[in-house]
Amino acid sequence: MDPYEIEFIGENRVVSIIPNFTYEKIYLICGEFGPFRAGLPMNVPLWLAVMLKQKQKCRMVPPDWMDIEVLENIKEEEKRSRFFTKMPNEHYMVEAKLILGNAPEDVPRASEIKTIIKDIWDIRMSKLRTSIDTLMKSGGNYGRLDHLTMMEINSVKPLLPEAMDELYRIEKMTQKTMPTSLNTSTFSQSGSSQNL
Amino acid sequence: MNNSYLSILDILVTNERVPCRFLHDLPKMGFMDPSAAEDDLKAGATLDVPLWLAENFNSSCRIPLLTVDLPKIYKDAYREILNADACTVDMQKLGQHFYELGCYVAKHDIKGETFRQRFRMLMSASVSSDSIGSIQPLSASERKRAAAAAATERALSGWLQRGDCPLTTANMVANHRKRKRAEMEML
Amino acid sequence: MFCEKVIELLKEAERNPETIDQYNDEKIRQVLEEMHSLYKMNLNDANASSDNRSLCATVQVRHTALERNKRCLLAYLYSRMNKIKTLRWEFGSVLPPDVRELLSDDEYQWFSKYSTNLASYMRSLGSDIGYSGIDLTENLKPPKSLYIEVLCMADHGKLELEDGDIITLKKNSRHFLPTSECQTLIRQGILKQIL
Amino acid sequence: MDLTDDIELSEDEEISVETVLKSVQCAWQNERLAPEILPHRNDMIECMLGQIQHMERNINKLPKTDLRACIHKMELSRIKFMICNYLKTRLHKIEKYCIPIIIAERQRIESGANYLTPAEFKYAQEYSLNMESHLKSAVLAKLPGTMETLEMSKLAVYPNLQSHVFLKANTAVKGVVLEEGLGDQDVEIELENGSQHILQYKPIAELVKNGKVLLV
Repeated sequence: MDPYEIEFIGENRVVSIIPNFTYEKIYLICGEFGPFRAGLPMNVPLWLAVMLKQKQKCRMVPPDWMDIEVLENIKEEEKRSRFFTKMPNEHYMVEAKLILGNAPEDVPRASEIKTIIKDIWDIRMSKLRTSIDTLMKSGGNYGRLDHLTMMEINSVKPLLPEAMDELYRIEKMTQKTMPTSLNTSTFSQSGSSQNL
Repeated sequence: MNNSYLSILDILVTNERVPCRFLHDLPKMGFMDPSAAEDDLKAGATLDVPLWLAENFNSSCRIPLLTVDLPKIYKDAYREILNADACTVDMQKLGQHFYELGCYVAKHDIKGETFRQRFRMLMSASVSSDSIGSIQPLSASERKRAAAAAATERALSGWLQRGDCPLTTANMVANHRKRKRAEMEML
Repeated sequence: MFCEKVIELLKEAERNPETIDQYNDEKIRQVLEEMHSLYKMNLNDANASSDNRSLCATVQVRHTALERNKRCLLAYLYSRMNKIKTLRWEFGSVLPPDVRELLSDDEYQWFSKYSTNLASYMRSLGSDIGYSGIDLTENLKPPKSLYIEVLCMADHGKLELEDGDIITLKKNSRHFLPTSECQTLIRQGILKQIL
Repeated sequence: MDLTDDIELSEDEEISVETVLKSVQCAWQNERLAPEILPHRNDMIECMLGQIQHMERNINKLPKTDLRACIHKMELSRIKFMICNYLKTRLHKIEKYCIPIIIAERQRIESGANYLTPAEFKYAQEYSLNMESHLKSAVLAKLPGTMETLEMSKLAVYPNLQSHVFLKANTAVKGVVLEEGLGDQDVEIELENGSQHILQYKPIAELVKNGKVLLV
């Protein structure tokens, strides 16, 4: 999938905004939101938050985890652990990118936060490469990948699944016909000539 | 890989030549052997024959006409090299379709291990585009895989850097225009 | 060796996976010629081979080459069919003349049939409730904003928008348009999104 | 102003459009990531198209620049993107695997468990006929003697059910049997609720179809 399609999926997540206008409830297909009260926080889907922000109709409220201290802890934990730790949400990178990209002024210490999130992302990406390596070495037909987010999983497509497909095929062929002699191909062993 | 009847990849793989020895005379087929002058191909002649032909007439078939020997890349000498360090082998020169052809002719266990070793090299290369050039030339399928991995990497870093999802000209349309422009310039 | 011409044909098709080349009539003719001559030789030798077993083997070898040539020709057509499908999705149901001429007459006929089949499938969507707002060749990317700024790359003439406004698309003119109404023109390279 | 209303999918259960939308999203995601064609969800798609139609009519009553109109339009264009992408993904699979799909579908229609919608089935059959007639007129008819015959089934392209996919378990599933690569015994694993795995599609195909796992 394209990263923008995963962003699209992540944009359905609900985030908090503070509108600067007052309006009654709005009934969308994906649910009802509002009423909008100027100055009062409320929840909307991320795509709507971005849209309102771009029209300067709201301030974004950074999610709880977008906080230096919380993120530092996550980063330490991620460094320490051999496994992937559970992220504050399944689309943390999408949320970070859209909120910090559209509303940096609404997030205290936005640029530091951006750096830490990028650090966490990088640690996880390099861990991901190590795990893939281990996975391929250990047989390469199954792996458990808890806590990886969809965007992270997407970053190893199509490389990992296709390599596993190819390996499976190669080994399947090997298994099917183990030749007695390695010097000749399987279809040239019985060299007996017979008259046509 | 897709072995279907219409797969161009499979056609190209089965077009690779394998060393064969003919068991019988083949009248009027002398032209298959460029070094022979006779009209007929004589029993005992050894020559490289495309796999699709060899496969149809090897000794496991109804009409055994020839025996097939392993291409050298699958023989002991190379097995040792591949075992020692698969990453140093130039697949572009030695085995454009190493894995795929191997699945037809060399059904022993070295390919899996070679694949694993070289996969690692491929993966580390795909994250930094400059190192792709520095690794030993790849087989056709490895090249394809490396290109796909690089495309994923590009799409991801593109996404990380920009806010919008740009709409662009369709691929075929853009390429058609590009080519036309190039043709115009040549005139 | 047998079947060399047809392999050139396939390599040619593979070389530019992202564009379509001129249908190679000449090379196809040569392959067909090879096939006809193999077939003829086989007919002659098959009659003689009843008492000559090694000639029988020669006939078999030629027959294998015939089958191989056939497989390759069909693979060539098939790979082009896939590209022609892409043309339908990217250029639309009317091909520009310079693209049209890359196809053989048979291929153009196939293109038209493909296009008709697709159109009738798309008409079926929502037909139960009389809704016709779904065009599968549009809405290709996740929407990001309702309006975008575009630059016009070629003189295209008038464009009527859904709300009834009519604008003129002149080369190098800039416009602020509803995303849903300029996607196709962007895909066709007539408009370019300004970022 | 209430632009949506709850719709009835079947006689005894009322499902909110919000739920239908979520199911469409899962169907889209699974269809995109599964190697084979999945059972159609025409009821949900038609329900969504109905909603879109209803909503578009109402938006037209609002002034063009009205903020609510913009919000509704944006939501509609998101849903349209998803539906188009979903249907297009299915069409592409139908084209690629048309020969085995048509054969399997004929049997499924008999047992009433069809995967394709009637329109998709019609499309598949027409596509396959067009392909056959093109191959015939462009090449086969020009081949010598007996070479011109061709069994269409020979041209079949099959989806690779052995291909590896990523999934997330929506519920605990026991006894998923993995086929081992090399001669070893097959391995049985358990999918805990919420856990994620990469494995071959074939042993979990049914779990995708009955919603116990989501491909990611």
